[in-house]
Amino acid sequence: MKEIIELLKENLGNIIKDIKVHNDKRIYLTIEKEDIKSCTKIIFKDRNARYIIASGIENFDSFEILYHFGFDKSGTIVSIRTYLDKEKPEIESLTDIIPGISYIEREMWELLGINFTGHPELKHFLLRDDWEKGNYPLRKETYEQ
Amino acid sequence: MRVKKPKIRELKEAVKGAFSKPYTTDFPYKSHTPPLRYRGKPEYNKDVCVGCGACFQVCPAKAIEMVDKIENHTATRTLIQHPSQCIFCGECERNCITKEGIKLTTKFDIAYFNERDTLDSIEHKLIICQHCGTVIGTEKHLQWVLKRIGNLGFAQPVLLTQLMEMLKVKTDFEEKVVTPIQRTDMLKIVCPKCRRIAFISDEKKGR
Amino acid sequence: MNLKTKALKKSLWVYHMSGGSCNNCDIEILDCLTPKFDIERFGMVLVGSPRHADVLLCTGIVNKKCVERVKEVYKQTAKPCVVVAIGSCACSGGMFRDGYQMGGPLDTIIPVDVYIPGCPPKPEAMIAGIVKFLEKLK
Amino acid sequence: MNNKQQNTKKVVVPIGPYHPLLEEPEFFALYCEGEKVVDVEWQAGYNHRGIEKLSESKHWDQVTFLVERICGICSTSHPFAYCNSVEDLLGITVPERARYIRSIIGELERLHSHLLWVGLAGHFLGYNTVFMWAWKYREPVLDIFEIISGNRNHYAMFKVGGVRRDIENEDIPKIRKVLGELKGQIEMLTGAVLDDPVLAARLKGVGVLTKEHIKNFGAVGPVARASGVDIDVRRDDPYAAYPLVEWKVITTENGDVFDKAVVRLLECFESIKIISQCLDAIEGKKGEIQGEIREVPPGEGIGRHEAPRGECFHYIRSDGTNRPVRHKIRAPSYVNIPTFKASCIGQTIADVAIILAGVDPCYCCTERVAIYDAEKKKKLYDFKYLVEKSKEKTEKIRKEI
Amino acid sequence: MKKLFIDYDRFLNVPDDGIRCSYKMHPENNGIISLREEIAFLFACRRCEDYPCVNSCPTGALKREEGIIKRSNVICISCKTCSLACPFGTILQELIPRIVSRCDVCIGRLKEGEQPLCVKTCTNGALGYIEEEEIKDRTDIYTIGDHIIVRVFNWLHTYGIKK
Amino acid sequence: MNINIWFLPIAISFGTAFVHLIIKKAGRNVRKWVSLAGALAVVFSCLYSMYINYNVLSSGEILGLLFAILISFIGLFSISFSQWYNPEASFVYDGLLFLFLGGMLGVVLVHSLIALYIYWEIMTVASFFLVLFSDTDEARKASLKYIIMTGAGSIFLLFGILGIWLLEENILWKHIFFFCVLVGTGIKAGIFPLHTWLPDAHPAAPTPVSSMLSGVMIKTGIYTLIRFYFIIFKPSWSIGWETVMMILGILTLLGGVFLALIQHDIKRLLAYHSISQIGYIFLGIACGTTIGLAGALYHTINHAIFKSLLFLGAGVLIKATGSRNLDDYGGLAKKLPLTFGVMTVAALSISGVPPFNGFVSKWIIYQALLTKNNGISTFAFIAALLGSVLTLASFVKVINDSFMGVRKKDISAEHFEISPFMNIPLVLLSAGCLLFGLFSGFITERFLFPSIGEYVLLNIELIKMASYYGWLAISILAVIFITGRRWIRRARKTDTFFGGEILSSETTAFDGTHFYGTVKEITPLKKFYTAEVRGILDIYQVALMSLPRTGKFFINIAVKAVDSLYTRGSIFLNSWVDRLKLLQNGLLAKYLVWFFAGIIIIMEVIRR
Amino acid sequence: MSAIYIFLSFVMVFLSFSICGMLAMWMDRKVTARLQFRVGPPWYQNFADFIKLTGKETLIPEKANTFMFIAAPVLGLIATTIAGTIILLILKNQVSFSTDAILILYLLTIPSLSIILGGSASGNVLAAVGISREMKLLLGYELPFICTLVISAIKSGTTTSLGSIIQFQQQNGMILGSFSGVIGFIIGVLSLQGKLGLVPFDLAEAEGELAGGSLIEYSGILLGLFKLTKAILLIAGPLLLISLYLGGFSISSITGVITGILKYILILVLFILIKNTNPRLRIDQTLKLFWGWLTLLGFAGILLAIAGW
Ligand code: SF4
Ligand code: SF4
Ligand code: SF4
Ligand code: SF4
Ligand code: SF4
Ligand code: SF4
Ligand code: SF4
Ligand code: SF4
Repeated sequence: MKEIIELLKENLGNIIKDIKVHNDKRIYLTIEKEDIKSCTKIIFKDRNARYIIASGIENFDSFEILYHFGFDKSGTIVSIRTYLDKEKPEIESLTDIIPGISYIEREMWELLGINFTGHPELKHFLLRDDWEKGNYPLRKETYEQ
Repeated sequence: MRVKKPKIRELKEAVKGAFSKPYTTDFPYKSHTPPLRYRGKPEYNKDVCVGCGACFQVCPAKAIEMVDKIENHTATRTLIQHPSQCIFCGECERNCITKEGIKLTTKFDIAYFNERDTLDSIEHKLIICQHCGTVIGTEKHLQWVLKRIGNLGFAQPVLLTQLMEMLKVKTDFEEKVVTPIQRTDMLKIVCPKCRRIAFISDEKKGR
Repeated sequence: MNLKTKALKKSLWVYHMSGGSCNNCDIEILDCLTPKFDIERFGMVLVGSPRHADVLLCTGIVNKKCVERVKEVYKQTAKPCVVVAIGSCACSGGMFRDGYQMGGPLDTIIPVDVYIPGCPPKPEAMIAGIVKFLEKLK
Repeated sequence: MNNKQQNTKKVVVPIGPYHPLLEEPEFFALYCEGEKVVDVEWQAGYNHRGIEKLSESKHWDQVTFLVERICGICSTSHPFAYCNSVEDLLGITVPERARYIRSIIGELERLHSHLLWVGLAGHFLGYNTVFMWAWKYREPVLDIFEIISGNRNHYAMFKVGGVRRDIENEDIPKIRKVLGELKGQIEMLTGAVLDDPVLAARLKGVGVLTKEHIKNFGAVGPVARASGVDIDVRRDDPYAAYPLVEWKVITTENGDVFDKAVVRLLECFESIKIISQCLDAIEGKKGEIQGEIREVPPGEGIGRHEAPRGECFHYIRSDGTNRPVRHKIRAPSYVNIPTFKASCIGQTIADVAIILAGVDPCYCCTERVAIYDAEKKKKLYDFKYLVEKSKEKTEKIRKEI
Repeated sequence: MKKLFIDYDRFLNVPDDGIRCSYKMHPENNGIISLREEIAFLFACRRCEDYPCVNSCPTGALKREEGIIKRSNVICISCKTCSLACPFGTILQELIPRIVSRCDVCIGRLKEGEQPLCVKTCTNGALGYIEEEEIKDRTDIYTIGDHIIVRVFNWLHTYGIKK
Repeated sequence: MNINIWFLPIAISFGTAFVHLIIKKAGRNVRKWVSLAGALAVVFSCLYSMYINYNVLSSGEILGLLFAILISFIGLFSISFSQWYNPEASFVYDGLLFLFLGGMLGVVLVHSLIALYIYWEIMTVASFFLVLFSDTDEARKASLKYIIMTGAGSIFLLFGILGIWLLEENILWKHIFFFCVLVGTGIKAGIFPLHTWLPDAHPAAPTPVSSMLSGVMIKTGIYTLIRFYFIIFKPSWSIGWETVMMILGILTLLGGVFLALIQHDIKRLLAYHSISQIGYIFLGIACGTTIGLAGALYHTINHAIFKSLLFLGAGVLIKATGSRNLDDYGGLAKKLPLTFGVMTVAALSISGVPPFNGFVSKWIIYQALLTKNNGISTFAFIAALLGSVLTLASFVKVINDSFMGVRKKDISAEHFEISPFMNIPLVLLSAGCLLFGLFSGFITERFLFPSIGEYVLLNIELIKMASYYGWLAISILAVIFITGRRWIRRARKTDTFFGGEILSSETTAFDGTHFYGTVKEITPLKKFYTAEVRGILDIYQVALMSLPRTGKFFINIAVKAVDSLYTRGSIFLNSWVDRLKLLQNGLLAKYLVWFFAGIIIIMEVIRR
Repeated sequence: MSAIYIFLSFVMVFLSFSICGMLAMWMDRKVTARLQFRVGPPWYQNFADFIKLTGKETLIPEKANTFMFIAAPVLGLIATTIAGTIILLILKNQVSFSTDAILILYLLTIPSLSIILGGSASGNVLAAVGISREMKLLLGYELPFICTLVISAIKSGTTTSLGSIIQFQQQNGMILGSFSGVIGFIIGVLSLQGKLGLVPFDLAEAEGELAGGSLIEYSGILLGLFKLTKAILLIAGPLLLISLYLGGFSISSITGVITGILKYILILVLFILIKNTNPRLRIDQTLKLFWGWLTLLGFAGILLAIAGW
């Protein structure tokens, strides 16, 4: 646990904006969205963390994506948090680093309206193909005036 | 573990199968009793349920419908359990304030052709606010509360009237509360909101 | 009751389709085939194509993506066929009634003959439901 | 030479949405050349019920039922992971008896789920005898569930902070008896599967997943363990009673369907071991089974559980009310199914069936997110409306046909 | 700094679902309900010696902490028993829902000069979004935290009992 | 016997060819009727000579006449068909057709071997130009291959004929001559290692021509072989050859059908089937018994019927869709019901499904093989049965691909079955398929036995019984259909079931490419197929490859030759009169030199 | 043998074989069920199925070729019945023609062919996969089946007349009694298993993969006809095998009938056992099995037979 924090600091020291240690096994990092690619490369490729999932959340003033990675030796989960613009949610796709992330990115695309640049096939996955554009089910309601 | 005995085990088991009694139940021919704790169709217990509506609130599937009907002076609350929507989770039973008001029976054979055949409903008399006409609670619920908190409840005039009702004491609370509500009206059958208004009415005036 | 109806009652071929269920109803349907319940006793078998089916067992809430498909399958089933809604999901939507993906409980999409609520209905309940229906058929 | 210029047109062989292979509706378009599969497209969403979204409108307590209904096969793993996640948020531990009971339920479920898998795999292979036998052996486990929880499948045992129902002491001997019988039967089944040359011919070397695949797709559970990736949440991130009992993680090296079967079968023995130890621990004792939780403060929590199919992952965020703000559910199948693509290509249609089965996919939990109708704040369907609408529709359709 | 002003007693006449809320993290959220609940327990409650409410509650969701009643929103099943038991009409039925809402006082979400949605939709002036000075001269004014001002007929205050 | 009548068919053919030459300026409409009249006349003359001479003919002559009738009928049908198929063809084409016809008739009708050889060459040259006719790259290559291979065959044949002329008692020479004859006729007939011109030439030729090539021309090889084997070299001395021929037959049969299984080009596929059916005939002959001969003859007739039917049917498909590739077809049954019907009949016949004709003849061959009863014939029997199943498999693919399933593009209405020129041959041929199966007893007794010259020990009763069952089946089918028509109309139409998913039909057309994918993957077959792809099985290619130097030299010459041949060839085709130019150089010249040299040698020999 | 006589026997065979076949199918289902600890269907199950199917609506897919779609099952039924008739007539009169076994062989491929044509006509891709498998399967089992036939033929003195084969066996004992006989019998059982589409070789209708495979589009009476064909085939196939290897089925005496039924049941039980202890094979494995091992075995059998073993 200590080692993992050390390791993260060592490898990602300059990238990490914020580190929150929830408890022994849960670590939340915050990074800028531009760094996501280099960060995952280090964590996933070099440090051999297991990709678990990504989860997107809509906040009031931003979108937030959490990329969860597991270090299975110690049972630690490192969640990398990035914030995206509310107006134009966009982030680089990680499909070329983690092939398995493709589906969740598609899902976030259709359910949350986050655009993943560089994703090979952003098309409907869970919803019907004729799903109405701009209706993103997982977004919280927009303001009613 | 890896002993090579291809097919022999299977054949043995097959032969065993062929010459033993079938494992199949006799179900439709003989009736089947599910275990005691089987979570079957929920049913109201007419004697115990007090109509508080907690089951309606906790039901994750919203399978219980609560309808309050107010028709001049007689108000009833109907709780309808829809087996067609029920997920048989048992939450209603677990959370029932009387513990016994609704019970998951062991009835499993609830197939129906028309939903109306299976609905289980219970009716309660409602006490409504004499002032504003909103629902206060069911008669039985009030009595239940009273029983539960004993004399603590005497501070609550609505409970008190219930007690009188139970004791068959004739009361003249029937008269309609006049508007604007006054402090004296708090002793009538009024809803918490009206009671609050009654309480603060003259105190505010006093300012 | 003529011979053909009698035969129909003795030989119901089941096609099972799921319109967005939690799987459990489906598993319980399969369970009906297995030694404990063995609906083959009554001549019921699970078939792979709705063309062969006499009974459509439908589970799940029938979500929006499935609506068309369910209709399609119903049209492709050889009549007379019995549609059975298995599980609370199919009967009314159950827990997921308020979800947006809800395409409507089964009976708003195709005519349903028997409803077997339960989450999941135990195999006995399914058998009992079908027996009930057969009795009605008389 | 005409053979050379043979055009490489592909044909789409649809598997699904309604297909006997799939319990749930799901659509796989197999792009084939002859019987050989050259590409697979997975189209999901037939099972999508919007649970993640629905969960935002349900009480912490009700969410257990909702997530339970993500899936019926391992209906306890989602509540398990969910409860773990809320407890992680709260930073509490549950009473000891509850921990044991949780483990017992989890492992019993693993037993029935693995047996179910063995049966289904047999079914897909056309080996109906195995199907019937495995499901027959599974039946007592369900009966046990029915006795202790009141339902064969959706047990409703879990609760944030503990368990809802106790395992009565008088039921424990029954469980032990079933376990004893099961052990012999699974031994038979294991032997039968391992020794059968025909099965070996069908399964060995089919649908091989390398460690690289596993890593790339993040596959978990028996799928990963069959490829020699040694992960198991129960050991790596101990929870419930798992750190308190003796057991071991099964791994094999080849990553083909045969190995997946072996892993699952051997895991059954471990499960039996765990259950017996847990039963020893609670037998004859009394104890709290629920902790009291009065408030869920704002924060976030992650819960994991090693479901029969692999790691089940729940992420919840609370804002201090009594329902989650965000509930992300990552079911094992979500990461396991994509491996199917890697392992299917180049195989024949006949093998696709068993490869799919090897992953043991369940789509229901892969597709849980949902939508809440923003316009109508009231219930979408009230009861009368329902009845009327259905009648109307039915008439219309009857006329149509 | 503008604060949210709540005239608690005026609410007694406000129709139930008249007010909307812009806290959209949950569907059907109406933050004002939770504020009202809090205010009710803080100011409207008479702190009965032997609290009929707590005693009547069948689940133990109500608890008295430092004299103030607190309802656990996880445990409460919204059975309304406490509401019936309270002699003073403190616990209104709509204030003890099963699913609670949340108000963040719209912090950080308002544009310049904008009022929270609840204020905008409240028709009879029970709510306001105002500078503290504006209501200095009115009676029964209390502040909760940094962002909320309440006007409520406070029994405790009237009778000289400090919180 | 009336010699005039005897040669009447040949004369008429050549005459018609000449007439075409004369009326070359006349419109196609005129030439159409001339062609038809000519072809009809040929048919009638053949029938007539059969009719009036039936009682006086020797068995060998009946055999020849039988072939002649066959040739004339197929010729008539093909010519009629080609009026629809090649409406714009020039007079050259028509003329060549008749020349070809005449050549073939000559081969089977003449008595003298020398004359046979001459007609043989006429036939070869005429067919060469017909293959070349469409003048595409493919056609050029195929025709070159064809002419080189058959040219070589001719030389062998000539050598054989000469040898017979010199007929010595020396056994060794006899064997050598027989070998030559075998090679010579084998190339024509398409015996296994020598078959390779066939799958190239058939697709390249215009469809009616392929129908004639495959339906009858390769039968002239069979005819010649029969003549040599049964009449000139008696089977009794040729014990060794029996085994060789048996093995060749097995190879031809299985090789052909296995290669056919994976073809996508419909004509190529049919060509390979011709090879495999020739294998059956060869097996029959190889038995050396009369039963075998009867089977072989019967199968020859049947093969002519169904194979030309198949080619003509394929012609309809090609014309309608503009493609020879099976994958481009699909769902044509709705548009071309007649073609669908006749092709199905033909497919069932060729696969030997009772009660169609293919079954009976194959059955006789099986009997022959079984009665032969030595080791190799047992295996030949197995191979033959297997071949029959494989044929079925292959044709299931054809039927499935072309007629079932869905059509991607629509075909224009002019290709529908409206032309009687095309419909009547198809219908008559398919009727032939059925009748030759149902009246097999009659046919064997009245035609085959006389042509063999003795009553064969064959269980005619059984054949009759089989055809009785055929009648039974057909009548039951008919009854069911007549009674069930109303009921069928009542049946509800629905969409296809794809597990409930709505899919476009294009993506789900499971056609030929996919059908036998697995077969290709099986290890020994895989080798076989890769070998075939690499051309190892093609002796033409092997010859080109295995003699590097000569090969190079050969190729050099070939390239030059091809060049000049193409230019010349097309010029030749365009101007019949200018044909003398061709003799200036080029391969054809060489070929003609061989040809004439051969004749001169023969003349010399005759004079001696 | 007059035409009327043949026709009458045709009808009789149709009735009796289909009834017996359905009973055999019931037995198959029942025994299977018992092996799996189940109760299994009642004896009238298959009749009920068939009657029900006649009462059901028949659907014809729009894309299908109607003629072929309807003709195929009829064709298969007629061919199988004819095969049955021939076998029965031979068994009855003990007279037959040379090579009638080949005729039967050919007729017995027609049911498969009819499935193939029907599946092909239905225009469904799953059916197409199914029929391509069925076709390959046909290719596969035909070769060893021919070997079976040849072995028996050689053993009984090179005759492919069933009658003489039976007569030979009556005089010299069952062919099964020799080495090559055993080989031939085993191959025969396996190939018949394939012909009947029973489990290790049921890939054409593979429920699990192809949703009913080649029959996916069939419904109502047409499906019933296919079932009927299967039922008749379930009698005719084993009868052929009995005639070839087990000394025939004498229907003239009671003991003959009883031993015949016992022989039949022996074969049926073999079928059921094989069916229930094996998973379905892949198509290439099937082909390898049939064209590889079984054919080699068959050839070995033939050589043994030629050598007189
Ligand atoms: S008493 Fe129980 S059953 Fe009755 S309404 Fe209340 S909670 Fe429901
Ligand atoms: S059992 Fe569950 S779903 Fe059913 S009524 Fe009770 S609480 Fe609702
Ligand atoms: S209102 Fe007055 S009289 Fe009544 S309880 Fe309060 S203090 Fe006493
Ligand atoms: S009714 Fe229950 S068990 Fe059935 S599908 Fe719905 S949630 Fe699952
Ligand atoms: S992994 Fe499968 S079985 Fe487990 S919860 Fe998910 S869908 Fe159900
Ligand atoms: S009963 Fe009412 S006034 Fe008394 S403590 Fe409880 S909430 Fe306050
Ligand atoms: S509503 Fe809640 S707080 Fe009030 S009595 Fe009921 S459970 Fe207790
Ligand atoms: S202040 Fe904002 S969050 Fe609070 S109730 Fe009003 S609108 Fe909702």
